[in-house]
Amino acid sequence: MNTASKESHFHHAHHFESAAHQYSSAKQGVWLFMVTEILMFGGLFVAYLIYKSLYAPVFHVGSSYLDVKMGTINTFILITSSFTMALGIYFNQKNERSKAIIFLAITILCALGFMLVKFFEYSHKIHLGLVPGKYFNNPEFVQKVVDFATNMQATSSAHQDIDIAALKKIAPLYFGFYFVMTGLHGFHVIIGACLILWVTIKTAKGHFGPEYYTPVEGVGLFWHIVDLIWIYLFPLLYLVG
Amino acid sequence: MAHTETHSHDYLNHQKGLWSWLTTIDHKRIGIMYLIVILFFFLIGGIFALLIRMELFSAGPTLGIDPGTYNRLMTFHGAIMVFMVIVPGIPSIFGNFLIPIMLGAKDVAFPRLNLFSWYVFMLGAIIAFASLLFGGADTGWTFYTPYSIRQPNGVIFLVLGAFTMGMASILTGLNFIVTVHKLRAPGQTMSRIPLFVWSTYATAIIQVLATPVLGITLLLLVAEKTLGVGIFDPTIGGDPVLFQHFFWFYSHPAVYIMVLPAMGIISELIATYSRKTVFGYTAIAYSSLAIGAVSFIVWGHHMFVSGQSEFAGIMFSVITMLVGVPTAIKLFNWIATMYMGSIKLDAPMLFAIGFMFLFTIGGLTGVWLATLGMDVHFHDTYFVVAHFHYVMVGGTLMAFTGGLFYWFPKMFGRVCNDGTARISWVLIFTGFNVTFFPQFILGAMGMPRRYFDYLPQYESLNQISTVGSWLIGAGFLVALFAVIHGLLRGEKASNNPWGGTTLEWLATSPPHHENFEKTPIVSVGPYEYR
Amino acid sequence: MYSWLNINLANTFMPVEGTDLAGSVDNLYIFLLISSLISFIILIGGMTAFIVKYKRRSANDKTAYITHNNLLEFLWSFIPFVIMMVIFYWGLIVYNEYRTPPDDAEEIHVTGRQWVWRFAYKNGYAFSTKPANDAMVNVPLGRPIKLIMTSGDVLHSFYIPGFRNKQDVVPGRYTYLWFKATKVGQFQVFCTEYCGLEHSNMPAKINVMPAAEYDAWFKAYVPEASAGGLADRGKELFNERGCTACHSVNGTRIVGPTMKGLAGAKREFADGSSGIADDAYLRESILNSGAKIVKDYPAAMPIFKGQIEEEDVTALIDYIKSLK
Amino acid sequence: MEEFVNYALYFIACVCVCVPLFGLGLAPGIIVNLEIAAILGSFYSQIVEKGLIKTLIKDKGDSPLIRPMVPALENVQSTIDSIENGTFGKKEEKESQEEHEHHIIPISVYAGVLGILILGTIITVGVAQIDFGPWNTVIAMLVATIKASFVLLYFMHLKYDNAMNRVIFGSGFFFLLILFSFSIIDIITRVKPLLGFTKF
Repeated sequence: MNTASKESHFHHAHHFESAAHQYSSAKQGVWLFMVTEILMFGGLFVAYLIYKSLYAPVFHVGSSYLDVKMGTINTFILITSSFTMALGIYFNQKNERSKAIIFLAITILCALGFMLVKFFEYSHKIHLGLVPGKYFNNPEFVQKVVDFATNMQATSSAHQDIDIAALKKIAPLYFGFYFVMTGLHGFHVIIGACLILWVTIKTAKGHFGPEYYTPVEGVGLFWHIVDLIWIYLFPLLYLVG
Repeated sequence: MAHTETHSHDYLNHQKGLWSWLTTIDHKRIGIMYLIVILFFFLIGGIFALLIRMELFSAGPTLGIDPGTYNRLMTFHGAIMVFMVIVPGIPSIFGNFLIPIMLGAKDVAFPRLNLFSWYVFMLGAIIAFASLLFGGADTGWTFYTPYSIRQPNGVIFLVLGAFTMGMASILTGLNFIVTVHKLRAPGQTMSRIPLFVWSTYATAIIQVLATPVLGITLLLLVAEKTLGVGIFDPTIGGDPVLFQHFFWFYSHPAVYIMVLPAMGIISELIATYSRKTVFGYTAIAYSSLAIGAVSFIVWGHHMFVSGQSEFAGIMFSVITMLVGVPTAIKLFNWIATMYMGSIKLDAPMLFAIGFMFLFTIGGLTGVWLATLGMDVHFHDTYFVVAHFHYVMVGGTLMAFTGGLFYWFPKMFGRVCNDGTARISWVLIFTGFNVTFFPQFILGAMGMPRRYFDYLPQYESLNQISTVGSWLIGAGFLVALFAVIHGLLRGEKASNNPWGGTTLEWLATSPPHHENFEKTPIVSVGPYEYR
Repeated sequence: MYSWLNINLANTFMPVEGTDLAGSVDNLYIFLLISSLISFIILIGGMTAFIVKYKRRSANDKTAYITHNNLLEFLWSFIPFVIMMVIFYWGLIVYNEYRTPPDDAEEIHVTGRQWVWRFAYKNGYAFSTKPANDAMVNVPLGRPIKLIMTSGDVLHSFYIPGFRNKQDVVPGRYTYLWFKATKVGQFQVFCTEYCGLEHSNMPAKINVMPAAEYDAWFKAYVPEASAGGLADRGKELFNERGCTACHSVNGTRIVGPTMKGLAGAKREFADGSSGIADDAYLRESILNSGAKIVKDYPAAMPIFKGQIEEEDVTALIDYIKSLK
Repeated sequence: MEEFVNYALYFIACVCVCVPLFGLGLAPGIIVNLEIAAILGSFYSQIVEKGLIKTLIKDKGDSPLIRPMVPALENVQSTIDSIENGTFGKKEEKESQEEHEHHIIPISVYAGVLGILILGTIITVGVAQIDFGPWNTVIAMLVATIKASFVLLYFMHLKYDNAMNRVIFGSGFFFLLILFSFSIIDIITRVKPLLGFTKF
């Protein structure tokens, strides 16, 4: 099995025994990096779950302010982009370069679409003043949290010890979490889009073929992890509040 | 480098010029670049340490600086030493230089990523030092909230600097894991790789799994300071104890990132200078992994009196006792290696003996601090300062200097003057004990740490401690002189000056830029002294 | 508890024991010290013995090829494990004494603020450790005292070396610490959790008095009826919130400028501008101290915006204006 | 007094029992197995000569106490064998050698996975409207995990990948679990949180 097939002039790096050796090493390296991504976002999810259990009223009312329609659209966008990314890799493996470029381009468009929907969501919230901590000025939201907490206290005896006065100050915490989590995720979507653009250009230049397509698969893995994180982020923030 | 042109394809003279160094993907050159940068940061951190000790010479303000400056000195001494010297130290210098050679590979798995992590490390260091322009940081290297939230913006830069250096640490760890998995020489199974590779492998696993949580904690701290998000700010609902949980979830495994490679170096030094196969190879290798595994579930012993609940305190105390067992196993195995060996007390072996002496004291006092009953009295006093200096300076830095003198011939093709190195050991070892043993007593007497000014009853011991710090300073300067002298006028080194049996002693010194002309076949264990 | 263990030599460095608990901590300390000394001597003594005995005699000595010995390795991993579990259990017993206060303990409220401790007794008597005065925390001999502690701004830690007791003071919630003093005298208190500029200058003193004398003192105190005026409320707040730590009321400079004669005076600021210290300036300096820094004074005042209610600010301003 | 003491004894017992069982039972992968085997291995390599585990399984295999441990013991024995006879490291190389021709998944499978993901999203959003009270969280997480596992197995080729990558990915979640469980253990004993399951 010679390592360099005719069309793709690929030679494996000098310190590897063979192309397969380089491929499995690269794959393992990317998977290790995926673990660090999971752990980083995981830290955020852990903090979110802990605070959700500490200040349930704030998170319940907060999530009712989120627009589930926009969230669902974003989820559909990301899922299709994951699908087109997988096809992008598939056609690169099959060496059908034009189709691969089309699907990669669709993935980039989906990423931009995702950011567009996010832009509307953010501008709507900033307009309402629902922004983290220091700059928060939406007394109506605070009032809603207080009302919800008081009737929660009235309905069931289990929640007698909620300190309503403190809730007034804690209310902006929800949007602190919302903007940090979705903001960091959005930043990763942008990084993903740039990486896919870089890979599309390389595909156009014909660097890839059935023998060598590791960068495409690496970027694909990164994109799927970003999609995976959104799959967990969407229900936690929008639905389950 | 005034170096004769006998064979130009060794890695130092293979290419000439600064640009060839700055764009090299040769793991050996990257190791040397890390060495130069980290020695420079060690010098700065050391100067801050001497200034702190000078200030503490006598009760009132001694150097005429105000508490604010002292707090900044204390914070930068901690941050530089932790994030820029000890955490990256041994893995990036000796790990980068030696692991590929010890595995018979031509380079690490991802050479370009290796160079990229050096630049990310430099970027992180620059950002961290930029905090001096914005009012510096006086929060201590632990950045405890809510104090760090209320401080000037210098803290944001130091935090982002630490985040970026954490990124470099992840990439280095990732590189080493794949290298150890995929690029071992033919016939070299996991039970035939040197113990230095085993401990750096365990360190790499901790680096990859612990640093991301530090990343998110520091990002949340920056979000807290800029947007007032409120996760760690008690006035708007946050919980400062939760910050401590997140911070120490990284920082305790980080202290094992610091000490495990040092243990790897000590295994190598003791094996070579006792000319005896290491006693209990599997036990030492497995202990590295066991320490790595258990280090993730013990972080609560930093928070026994921080408002953490009693049940959590009990739980963390019992598991911290578990971590003591593999460390004790390693110490016993090293001493058993010396039994019936033929021990030559060269300078590197002296540093290994120094490590054993100081690390034993550090380890034992660690058990005291893990005991619930004692920690309530000793927490945040000078007892803790003495404990972690015994383990970090006595452990990691002694091993680092010993490793530097041991592999100096292999790295630069010249041998350091053994006499000067021994003088530096004597100065460092005695100076260290004179500095930090009185601090155990100060801690028992109840002197709190991070104090700019203290009660007169603590003055005499602090004066002894300051004198000791001058000795350490002198010792490390002599070591630096020995290294520079060795570089310029050290006598030529043979391929195997100390009689080691691990693979790097098969290569020429300094090694060929591809490490070996022909990849070696390994058929026996790494320490075969028959 | 273990008299044969109570070798005073090893105990010389620990501060004088103020409670029984300190006694049991010292016994644990002596046990740990001696056991560590023994294991240190075994380890390092063994090592030095090997170094001396197995010196390298010739360039190519032959050494024994011993790879491992299962029984020996089992012993030196199981025995340390057992010793450590014993140490853990003893530590747990002592820790349990620390953390289970008796029910009849008298409570004193402690509030830690940046660089001042404030103590409030049940009978309304309250005092701050700054401006430096000789007031001490009076405590009865032989009766349990429970300190309910919270912080007004950042983390602090209430540490009494004499009682071997310490507990962090966390803003936003209460932590407690209890002791039963068994020796009359004064015991030093430190702040041990890093809290900024004056972290090392935040001491307090606990004064253990015979029980009868304490009870007399405790009953003698009658809280003087506060005149109820806004300025009095302001004076109370000025002490309660720890302003006395940095601002004096008698003209002397501590960390920040004095309050005496401040209202209506002309002030130069660090950025070269100047202005009259009218109500608006006072309000802004209290809530957002960073806005206008007076020339050659450190910008070390914490931000109080969001921590003081509106009417408290007006009370404070009224009090400052009453200081001529 | 007793409350603390039995807490502590209970905890010591559970640490000494659950660490090996939890590690061996749940995650058969190589790293996690190695790390748990590291703790077991450092004792076995000291206490047990070669073959004692085999004899233990052979003659006492059916006793009630040992029987549940047998799979775990075999796991440890196979790891130690693979390390002893040096096939440990090489195993993946051989695996990846056979898998040389990169595994290509047909488009139909991708389309199928896309369908499942879209269906999953519709279900979560739909179910979220109906208020099951505490069960809302459980269902949402369940569906999200199913979707995530499909993305992982098919889109990211984890199904056809070697065991090492699965273990690497699994260890990430394992350490997250540690961070969450130890932090929540501390917080639950201090502050009474309103668990997500309480009815609002």
